[in-house]
Amino acid sequence: MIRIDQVSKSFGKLEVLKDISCTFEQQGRIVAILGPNGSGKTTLIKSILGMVLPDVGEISVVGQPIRGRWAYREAISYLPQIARFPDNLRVIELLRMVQDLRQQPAHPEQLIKRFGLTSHLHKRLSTLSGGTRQKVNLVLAFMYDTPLLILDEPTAGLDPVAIIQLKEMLGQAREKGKLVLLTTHIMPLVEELADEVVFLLDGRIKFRNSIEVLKHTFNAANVEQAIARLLLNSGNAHRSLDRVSSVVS
Amino acid sequence: MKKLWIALCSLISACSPSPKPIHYGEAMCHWCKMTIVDQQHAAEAVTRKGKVYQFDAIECLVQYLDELGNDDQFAWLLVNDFNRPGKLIDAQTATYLVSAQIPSPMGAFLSAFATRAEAEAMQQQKGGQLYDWVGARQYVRQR
Amino acid sequence: MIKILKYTLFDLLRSRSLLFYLAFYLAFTFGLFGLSADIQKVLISMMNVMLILVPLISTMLGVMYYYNSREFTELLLAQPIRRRDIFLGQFMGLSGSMAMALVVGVGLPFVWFGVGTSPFFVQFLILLGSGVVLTFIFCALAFFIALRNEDRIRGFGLAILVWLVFAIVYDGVFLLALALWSDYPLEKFALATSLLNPIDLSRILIMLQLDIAALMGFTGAVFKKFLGTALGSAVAVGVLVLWVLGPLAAIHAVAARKDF
Amino acid sequence: MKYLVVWMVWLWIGLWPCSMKGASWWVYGKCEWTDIQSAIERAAPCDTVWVNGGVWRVDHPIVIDKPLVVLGKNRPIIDGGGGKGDLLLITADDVELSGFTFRHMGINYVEDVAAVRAESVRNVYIHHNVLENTFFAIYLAHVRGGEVAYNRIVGGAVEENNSGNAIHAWYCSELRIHHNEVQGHRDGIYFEFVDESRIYNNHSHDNLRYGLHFMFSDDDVYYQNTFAHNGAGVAVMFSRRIHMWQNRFMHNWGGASFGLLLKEIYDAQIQGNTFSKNTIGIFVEGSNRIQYRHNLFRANGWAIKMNGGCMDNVITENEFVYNTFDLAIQVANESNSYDRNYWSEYSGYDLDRDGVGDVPYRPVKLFAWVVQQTPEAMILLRSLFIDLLNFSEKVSPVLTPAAVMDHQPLMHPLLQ
Repeated sequence: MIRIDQVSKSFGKLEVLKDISCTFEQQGRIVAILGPNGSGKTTLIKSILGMVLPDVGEISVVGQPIRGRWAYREAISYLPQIARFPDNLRVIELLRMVQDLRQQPAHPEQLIKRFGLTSHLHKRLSTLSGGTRQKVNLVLAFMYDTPLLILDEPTAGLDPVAIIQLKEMLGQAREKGKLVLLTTHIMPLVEELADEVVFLLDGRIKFRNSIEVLKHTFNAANVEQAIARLLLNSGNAHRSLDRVSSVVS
Repeated sequence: MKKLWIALCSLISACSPSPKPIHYGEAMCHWCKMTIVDQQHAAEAVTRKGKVYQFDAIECLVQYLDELGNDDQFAWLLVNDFNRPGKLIDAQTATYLVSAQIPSPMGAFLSAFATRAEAEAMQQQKGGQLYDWVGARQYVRQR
Repeated sequence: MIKILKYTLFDLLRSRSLLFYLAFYLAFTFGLFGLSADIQKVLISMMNVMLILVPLISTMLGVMYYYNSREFTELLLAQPIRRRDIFLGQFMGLSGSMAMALVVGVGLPFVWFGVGTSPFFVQFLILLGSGVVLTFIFCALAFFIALRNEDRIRGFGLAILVWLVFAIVYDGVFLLALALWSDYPLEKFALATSLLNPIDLSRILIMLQLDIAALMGFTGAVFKKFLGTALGSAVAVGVLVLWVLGPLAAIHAVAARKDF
Repeated sequence: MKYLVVWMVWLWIGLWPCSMKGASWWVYGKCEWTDIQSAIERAAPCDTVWVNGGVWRVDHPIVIDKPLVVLGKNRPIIDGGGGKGDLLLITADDVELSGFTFRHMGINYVEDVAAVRAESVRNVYIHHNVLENTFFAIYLAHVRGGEVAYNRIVGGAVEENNSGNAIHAWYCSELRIHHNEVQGHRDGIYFEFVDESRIYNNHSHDNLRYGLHFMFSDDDVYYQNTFAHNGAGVAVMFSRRIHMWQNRFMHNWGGASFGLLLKEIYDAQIQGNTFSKNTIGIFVEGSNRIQYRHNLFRANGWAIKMNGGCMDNVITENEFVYNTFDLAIQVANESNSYDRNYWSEYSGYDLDRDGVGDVPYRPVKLFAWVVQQTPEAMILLRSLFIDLLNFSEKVSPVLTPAAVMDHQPLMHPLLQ
């Protein structure tokens, strides 16, 4: 479904992605992309979306190289990290607008109800709180039935109830056979939901495998601990991890 | 498109000095500031750098040249041919007639002719004195 | 593109800054008419104001709009829409709404005071037309600057600089050049130089339509003669169009290669 | 033409030398005297010749060679038929010519042909005629004493650049030119070597070059004339002691236009005139000892533009209102005085309330100065850069001539 082939990207002198190769197949999986700040998570996601253009390498989505194309994004729903919308639009107008732009069947009604947004529909976006705005953001991302779902920090600013709802929605997505890529800092969420972890460090994939293998490899009780150890060992663990990830992919 | 290109090029490129037509009734004499209307007595000087000065009378051109005292800076010195209103001819090769019967705009009674024969013909008709360019300038100076 | 344009317009037409922009023109133009009923005088005053304000506000609002809608633009970029369409749409939406504010803000008072039946109708149209074109040109420049500069402070700085260059510095250098080369015939140089600056070109296009053109003497006559020909007016319009298309092409090129 | 011409006796009473007594002669068609010339020949000096109506084609000029009163009744028309000669020639003293229409002359590039020419005579009186499409209309050469009044002179050659002057006077003196309407000629009224003459109440408009033009003429007065829409209003050149009072110079608007051109003139008085909407109100070059007083300069491009060589001029108690430039000067340190004028752009204050501003006014804008040096810079008119330039110069003058200053600018308009 997504094929990343020897992709490198630098911003000025800063190398953000260093020769990354990996593939993600669609099989009802939730893949957590983890890594410390500045490790290249968001850049990787944006590269898949075509927002960042790799210096080297190629990315294919649904079997087609994406460079210079845009129509493939019909297969992707995206939740950006920071949600800011035109200040003068109302919620309902924003929803209609995105639908109008995408021209794909959308089902926002249930999501609106689920997040309790009904009463906010006619408010201007600039007047909404950060949490509510994130809910609107979630509606925009989940209202399409696309095979691929990319979420950048979906829990930011959400209240616990909304987080539970998000988890439900992610579970449903997996059941429907979608591929979900998400980044997050909340490890329990990863532990609870993710089938697989991709760990990025300094622009390279340091680790990629299932949660179980992750915990087992680092002899950890939970993901948080495993990641912490992964980070601590990253210096001398390079080789083995590379091997591991290459074996897995 | 090609025309447009040529026009733009000619706009931007520095021009080699060339005479410019006098817009009678609009242009102002560089010397006496009068509007140039007389198509038989107007004159023009073009500097080597391409700057054009126009005069309503030959005597104005002469006075201007005398004040500058440096003819070398001019690529063209031109005067109207009395017999062909509106036509400019080389001032240095023209023949000049000073005749009380032919007033010129600034009162010098000075007219220019393309050929000596034409000037003589007019002299027969109107009387007066013939000069070449140097003589005509001398005449204006002493007036 | 049309849809992006539509929504950008939809958003901007309700924005406070644009409403303020509109209100300013309305108030100012009505105010001028309050001071003088002479349409030509008001036209000249409006010309002065517009040639300064339109480029300034257009670059400022253009840069501001781009930076403010940065995140939303990212959301759009993740949608199945052509990149070019997003930026073109936003540009058209912004410059379109600003142009509308200008046309309504300046046009309404003029129409109210009877420009339609006055002998200055053509001049009025040229004034509005060049205002609109300047809006487009400087919005495009602003978008280009903002696209090239992630840093807002730098972006704003450059935008002001660009405005300064076109509105003031250019004329200063121009004047200096005229003074330095006063031994040479300068009409064509002057003509070419002022054709190249859209603000100067607009000013001259309007001035030539007004009585005041007579003050411009021989050089003015050269302009009038040139711009009076089909070729001349084609060149003038062509230059203005190029001033819109050039930055647009640059926007397109930058946007195609840019990372978000 | 079947016009019956009526005989009648006419007694002329007045100061005219011929008016004591004289027979009257009639000219009519298809009878003994079918042309005006033979009637003139038959008439004795001091007779009156009446011409009643009709269109009189003229191939050779009618010559009036004795003191006569030649009067047109029912507006007879003297038609030149596009020919290249004069229509009527006055070669005798004490001739009065009135009531005719002269029309249709061709252009002559070699000779200054005229509809009515008076040469080397005294006391010619030409009045109440209409002259249409003539080359020169009325041409006076070596005329001493004479009056040209109430004529209507309309040149048709507005597009043509080769056209004569409407009223042309050369080596004349003691003329009175008044109440004429002249238009469509090269110059409306032209004076060359004409002294001690008066020009008043004329309306000179839409002429190609000047409404009124003095060359080498001294001690003349012109007043209460209106000069509008001419190529330029009035040119006074190489003349002395010309007085210009209460004339109106309007709408002389164009690339090389001005209301009044002064070139090499001395000791003139310019008083109570109105200069309105001229590209340049007064253009002065090489003129000394001129008094400008009580003139109104309104909405001109330049109110006064002075080139070099202007000394000892006094500009006082004038009103400068809404001019793009009040004053432009080429040479700064000439001894001219600009005190006690009203300037609409003056923004000073008057603390002691004596009607005179406490801060001097500098009438020369920096841009005016720049344009004087580099005329091409004019296309920067009304650009922001220029506004800033002017403003900064106003705040702290560096380049504009310090000597050019109104030390006592008036706070209130004087004249309106």
